[in-house]
Amino acid sequence: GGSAQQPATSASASTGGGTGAAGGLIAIITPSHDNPFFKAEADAAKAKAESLGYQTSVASHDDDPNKQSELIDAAISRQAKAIVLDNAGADASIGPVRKATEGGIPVFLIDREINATGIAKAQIVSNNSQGAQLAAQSFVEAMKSKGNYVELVGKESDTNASVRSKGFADVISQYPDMKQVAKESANWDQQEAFTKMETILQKSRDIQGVIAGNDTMALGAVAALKAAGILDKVTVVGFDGSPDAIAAVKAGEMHATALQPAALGATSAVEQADQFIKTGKTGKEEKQSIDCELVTKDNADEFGVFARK
Amino acid sequence: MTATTKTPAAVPAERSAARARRLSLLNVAFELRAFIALAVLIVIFGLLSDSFLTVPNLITMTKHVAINAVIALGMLLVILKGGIDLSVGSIVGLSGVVAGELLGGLHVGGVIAYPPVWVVIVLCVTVGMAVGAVNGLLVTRFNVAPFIATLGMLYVARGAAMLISDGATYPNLAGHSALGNTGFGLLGSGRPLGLPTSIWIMIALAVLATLLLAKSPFGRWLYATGGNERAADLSGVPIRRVKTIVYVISGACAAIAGLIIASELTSAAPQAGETYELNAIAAVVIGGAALSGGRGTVRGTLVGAFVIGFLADGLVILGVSTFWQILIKGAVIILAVMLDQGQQRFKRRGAAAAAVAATKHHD
Amino acid sequence: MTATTKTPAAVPAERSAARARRLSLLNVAFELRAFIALAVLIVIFGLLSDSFLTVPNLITMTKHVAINAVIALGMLLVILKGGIDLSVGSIVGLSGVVAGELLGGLHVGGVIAYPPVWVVIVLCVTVGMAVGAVNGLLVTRFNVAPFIATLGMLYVARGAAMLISDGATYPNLAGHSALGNTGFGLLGSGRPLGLPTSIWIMIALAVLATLLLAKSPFGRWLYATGGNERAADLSGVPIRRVKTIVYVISGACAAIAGLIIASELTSAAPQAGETYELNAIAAVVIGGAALSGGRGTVRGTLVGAFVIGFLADGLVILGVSTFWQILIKGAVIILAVMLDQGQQRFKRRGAAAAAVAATKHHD
Amino acid sequence: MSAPVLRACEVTKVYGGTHALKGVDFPVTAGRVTALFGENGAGKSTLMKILAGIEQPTTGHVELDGRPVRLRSSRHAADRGIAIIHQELSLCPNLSVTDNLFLAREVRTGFGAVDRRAQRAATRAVLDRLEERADPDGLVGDLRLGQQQLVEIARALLQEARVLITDEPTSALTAPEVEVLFRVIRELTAAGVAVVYISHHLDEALDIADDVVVLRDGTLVATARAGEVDIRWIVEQMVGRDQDTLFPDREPVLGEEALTVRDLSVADPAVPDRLAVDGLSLAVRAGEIVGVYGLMGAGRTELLEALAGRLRPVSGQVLLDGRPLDGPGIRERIERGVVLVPEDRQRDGLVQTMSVGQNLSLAALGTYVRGLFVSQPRERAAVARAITDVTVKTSGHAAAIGSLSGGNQQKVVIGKALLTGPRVLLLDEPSRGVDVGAKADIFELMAGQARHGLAVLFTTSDAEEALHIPDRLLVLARGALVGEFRRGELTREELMRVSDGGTPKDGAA
Ligand SMILES: Nc1ncnc2c1ncn2[C@@H]1O[C@H](COP(=O)(O)OP(=O)(O)OP(=O)(O)O)[C@@H](O)[C@H]1O
Ligand SMILES: Nc1ncnc2c1ncn2[C@@H]1O[C@H](COP(=O)(O)OP(=O)(O)OP(=O)(O)O)[C@@H](O)[C@H]1O
Ligand SMILES: [Mg+2]
Ligand SMILES: [Mg+2]
Repeated sequence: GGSAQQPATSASASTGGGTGAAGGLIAIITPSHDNPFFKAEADAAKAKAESLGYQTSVASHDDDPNKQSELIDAAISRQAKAIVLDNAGADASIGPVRKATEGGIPVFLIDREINATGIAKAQIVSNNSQGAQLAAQSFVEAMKSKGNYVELVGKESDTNASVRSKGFADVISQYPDMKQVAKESANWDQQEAFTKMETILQKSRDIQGVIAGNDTMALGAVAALKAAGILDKVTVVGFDGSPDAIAAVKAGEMHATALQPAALGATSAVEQADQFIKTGKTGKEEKQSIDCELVTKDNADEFGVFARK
Repeated sequence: MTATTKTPAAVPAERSAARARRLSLLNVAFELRAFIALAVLIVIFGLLSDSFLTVPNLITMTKHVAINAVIALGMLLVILKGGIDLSVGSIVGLSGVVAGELLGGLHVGGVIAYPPVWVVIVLCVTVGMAVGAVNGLLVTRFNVAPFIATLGMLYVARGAAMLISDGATYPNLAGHSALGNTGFGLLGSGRPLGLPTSIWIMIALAVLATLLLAKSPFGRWLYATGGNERAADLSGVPIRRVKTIVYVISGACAAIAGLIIASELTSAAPQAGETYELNAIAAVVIGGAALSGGRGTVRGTLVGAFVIGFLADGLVILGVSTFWQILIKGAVIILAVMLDQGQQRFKRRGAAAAAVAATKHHD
Repeated sequence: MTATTKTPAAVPAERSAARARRLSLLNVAFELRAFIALAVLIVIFGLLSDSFLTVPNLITMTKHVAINAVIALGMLLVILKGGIDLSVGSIVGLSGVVAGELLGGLHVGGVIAYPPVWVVIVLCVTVGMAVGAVNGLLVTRFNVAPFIATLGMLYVARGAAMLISDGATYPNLAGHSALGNTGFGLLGSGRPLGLPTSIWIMIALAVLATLLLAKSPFGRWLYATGGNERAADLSGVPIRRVKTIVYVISGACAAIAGLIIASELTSAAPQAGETYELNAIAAVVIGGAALSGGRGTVRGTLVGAFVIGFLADGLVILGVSTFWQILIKGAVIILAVMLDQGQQRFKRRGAAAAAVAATKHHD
Repeated sequence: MSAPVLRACEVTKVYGGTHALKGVDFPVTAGRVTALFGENGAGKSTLMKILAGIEQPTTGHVELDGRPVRLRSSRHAADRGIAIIHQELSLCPNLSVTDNLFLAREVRTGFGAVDRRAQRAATRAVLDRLEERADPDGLVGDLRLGQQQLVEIARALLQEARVLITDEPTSALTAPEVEVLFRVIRELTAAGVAVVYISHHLDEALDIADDVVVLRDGTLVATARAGEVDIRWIVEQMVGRDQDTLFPDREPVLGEEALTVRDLSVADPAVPDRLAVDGLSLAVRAGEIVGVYGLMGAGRTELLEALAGRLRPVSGQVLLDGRPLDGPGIRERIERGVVLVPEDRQRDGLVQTMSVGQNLSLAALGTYVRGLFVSQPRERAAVARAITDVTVKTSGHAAAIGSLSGGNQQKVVIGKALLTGPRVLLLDEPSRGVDVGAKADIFELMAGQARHGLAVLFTTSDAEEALHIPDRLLVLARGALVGEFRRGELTREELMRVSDGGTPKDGAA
């Protein structure tokens, strides 16, 4: 449990270390770290912030808007210099973000945007729609523009689930021979994706492709297809570019995944926060989208943990 | 043989009086101890973080406690009766969704009607009470075990919330002055006399609950039903009504909590309140209530809610990793209850010791 | 003064005999009814979807049922004793994580040791049993209420899983033939005699549980403890040991379920198994067990697990929306238990009627 | 006599298989005390529960002031001026004395809140009337059994009812407390209240009674004026046959001293700082039947539970065949041959969820194990033997335990104990709630076991039993031994006096 000591050490490092002068607190709030994507995000932001001489507090809201609101309250009452937030819902997060801004604390959103502008100082969002289209495009090509496919959707109450699903549809709908035989939510969960995929396979084994809203679900599907012994006949595409998925791509179990440069977004958010704290402006547009990159067997070696090496 | 005659064990009256005093002292000691547990928590966090003991932070944390406390007060009544209510978390979500739906306007025939905020609030609480009523009905009429009845309703209410909202979050519940349905936000963001509304609501409900339990006949009936249902029944306590009412109240409290959350976020998500039932139960039990019923106080429950809330926020402020937070929470729940058990046993041992002392007198 | 004298009561023997027969008949009827509930489900889905009643699909669904059934078998023992185990879900996650950690190699001093699969399995089950032992200890020694003790361990075990894995998923548990730790995958993907290993495990455990409950002295002790703890105690039943053991077994079953999941996915996630405890409890209760203890069977529990599992998969095959799935699940749980209650009341009424009929004889 | 206030007409009551009442006519007259006699299980409480609206008659009805009424609930009856003191205490231990007294009939202030001051005052008043000094704000759970019973009585008095039903109100009271109660009852009758009085202390009941009614096996067998009858007559009506056939004479063949108890003290589990057993010494020899008599609360249950290893003694020593039996718990003691048939068979004796056979074999299960499993044949054989030995009337080993009558259930509990092959058999109130036939069977069983060399120690609250069954009778009062007699050595009246802590008239033996 290395993460246990990190906060303590970091606090002491930055207060103890003379850099504390520049310091002040940057609160980093993300969804649950049991998803490697958010952990990578948080770690990157934390590292950057401490390298710039800030104290950090890392917390996760587990996609509970109320808990997020509480964490922001905490940051406010601790007079944080800035909040780096991967939010818990495009609508549910508007209130809390406004609260922080009015409390004089600049908020820098990463990964997910909110349905309001002019409140957060920056919304550095990996372009889910673009990434989804990228993934779908390569999915279609791998399937030679025809065949039956299954879509595994993320938690229905999560914006990215619908954005990505729409991105997939935008592309695939252009190919009349691509037939969607099932669309099930697996709540971002691997075991659930596994179970549902198995059940779907019972309806028909005549399936050539599976496209999933994130890599965890894609890997669940892979396991199910492997168990059914038809993995080699099925094209599996995921989203996120998690290390596990990249490994699966290398192993040829998955065809591709759209990598969100989590680290990049997080670090640049911290840089802009630093800018804003020092100069009062970020010098950038509020809405900044970072394009996702497609990871396939050919370029898989070029990628590390949610970032190019 | 010789018929021996011994002095009867001393006259009972004043001895039992003495015991009564000793017990009440112990109870106070225990109440104190729960407070002390909280105090210790506060001191530790206060020392480790300079921002913890600031007035704004204490207010903020209390505001967070309020939500769990409101649910826990309803849960306390159910537990006093010897039941349990697993459906409160789902009711939180459902009530928020209903609020979102209503503030979005009711399609009556062709036109869209925008009910004023107070109507919305009343309706949401009514929905919560309705779910509670179903729980009560299942428990009293169909004698389904409370755990199962409310477990079922946990799914039903959550499913309903999802279906009504189609899984989507209701954005912007601020309302429009044009439609005369503004003001919903005040529930969460209002600060009468400098304290957030939710804290006032918690205080109000706590006072009501105290009056209900300590002063009203219903309170007596509830404790009696939890303490010895048969005796209560024979004495003419309407136990079925008592049981049903506690579930209805619990539902109402959960609905109110749901409204507070929706109002603070000025948006309502159908998945809001997941696993809140566990926090509420934990608060009640840490507060010294017995799941078997008949034992528990409002004061204790509040302390329990504060212990859980301050613990959570404190760990965040200290930047303890989420993973440790989970583990520590579990440990604290167990320890707090073992503390209570310990106190119980201590009571008994004390009495036993007295007995031994008494023996010495005799021979 | 009049001194009338009447004939004493007729010998109750043959009447009670008749009632006994009637009761046993009713019991069979009930068992049948639970099966019928399942049958109804199967028929409905069979009619609505032609792919539902295919052999491969039945096998797949049974495979899905197996995981919940394995956990439910452990839960059954705890519930027979009159307790409850909320920590099983977390144990599922923990056991998977431990497997992942071990298959990844143990850092012993400088070198890394790769324990063979069977060692890994044994160790994981041991971990599950250890958590169960803690539950048992808290319940028997510190008499913490089972609900609270296992609720606490729910958090502690989950936290531990998160800390060990640092929240990350263990990717590829296939192992390397070079390291001699391959074969873990077989647990999930193996198909001895054409049936998935997990189904065989379920069958094996079900047989063991049946023998344990129906044939071994422990089983009788367990039913006695759950039926009337005081009487069991006075009959020399080692109730504390019995109580502790059931939690240990429950922990072991959960750990096995965790291993099956990890093996099927050849990867282990620390958050695996969340809320599985509720499904297990539901299965046991739908199977006709009483949360008050002393009543329940392995057969019933399996039927319960099948009802829940087939319902879930069936709804997926029919393409019913997730939200309806949640709501329907809750409704089914409640209805199934009300059915049971109804049957209980029917029993009582039957007996009463018989007695009244008997009265007619007299005057 | 004047017309009855309250009357049970041709009332029948059936519980499961048991016929508690069979067409009983029972009048209650204003200003008089009607004493209701009957053995355990005769149906007294059931009849009272019906009069108090707690139970509904299976057939027949109740008349109030000559008009038929249907008393839907205890509350409904209370509102019509019928108060009852329950045999088994029905108080909430987690509430104060005051709260218990006013439960469901709270005094309210203008705001509808509970008026504590008024209630406390009223509580003080009624407790004073009963000369009880318990603290009105003390928890009932902390009170001695006797005090709890007084609280129960006080609650009935508070209702100022026209009909007061008292079902064994004195079972846990000391002699002085009983005197106070009687004074209060006389005051009530003088004020025109109709009182029903039930007690197993026959002389005491006859003392307060104006009319006498006797129930046997759910049938009203006799009614009389108190003046016209004596205890002997009442007992004959209750038992329905001559004492001696119920209590066969026997010549014990005494062996070695099997059970020896030295200076044993046990704390009352209900009220830990009271000693239920107080420095008590006794010995039982193989083949001997020793009886322990005492009023309720005398500490008999604690004595036996301590011997059986359920309660830890505060001090003292227990020997089996001269070897110390200290330390080990119930299980070990059963293995060494000491087994208890508990007082409350529903609470401590039977597992209601298991069959007759499973209940019988529970304590001796270990002895039927072959390898890992219980051997069906061996268990079946043992169970079958037990069923015939203790003459359980049942459809078979698979019958539900609830389908048996009280007496047969008790026989099952005894059979369970015997299957462990004990050296010392402890029975706590083996005849309580058991009908006449079964009672005789049980005593015969005890005698038979003694003949086979068992040491038998049993308790009883029934004077006749105490005087006729045991070879040696020990009398307990407040946990201490106050007398020891051989069979036929003393009379009922002496026994009564001794058990109240006094000494027999002729300073017996
Ligand atoms: N709730 C009940 N369920 C089943 N049987 C019952 C119930 N109550 C009483 N009985 C049976 O009815 C018969 C009469 O019981 P009751 O309590 O009226 O006797 P009693 O005269 O009051 O005995 P005691 O002197 O011990 O109080 C007994 O056989 C008893 O076992
Ligand atoms: N195992 C026990 N647990 C709790 N309380 C008990 C237990 N055994 C007896 N008591 C209580 O202890 C007190 C002493 O009564 P006890 O039964 O021991 O006296 P007794 O002489 O056996 O009278 P009786 O047998 O008629 O009740 C009573 O309040 C009784 O209810
Ligand atoms: Mg009675
Ligand atoms: Mg006794």
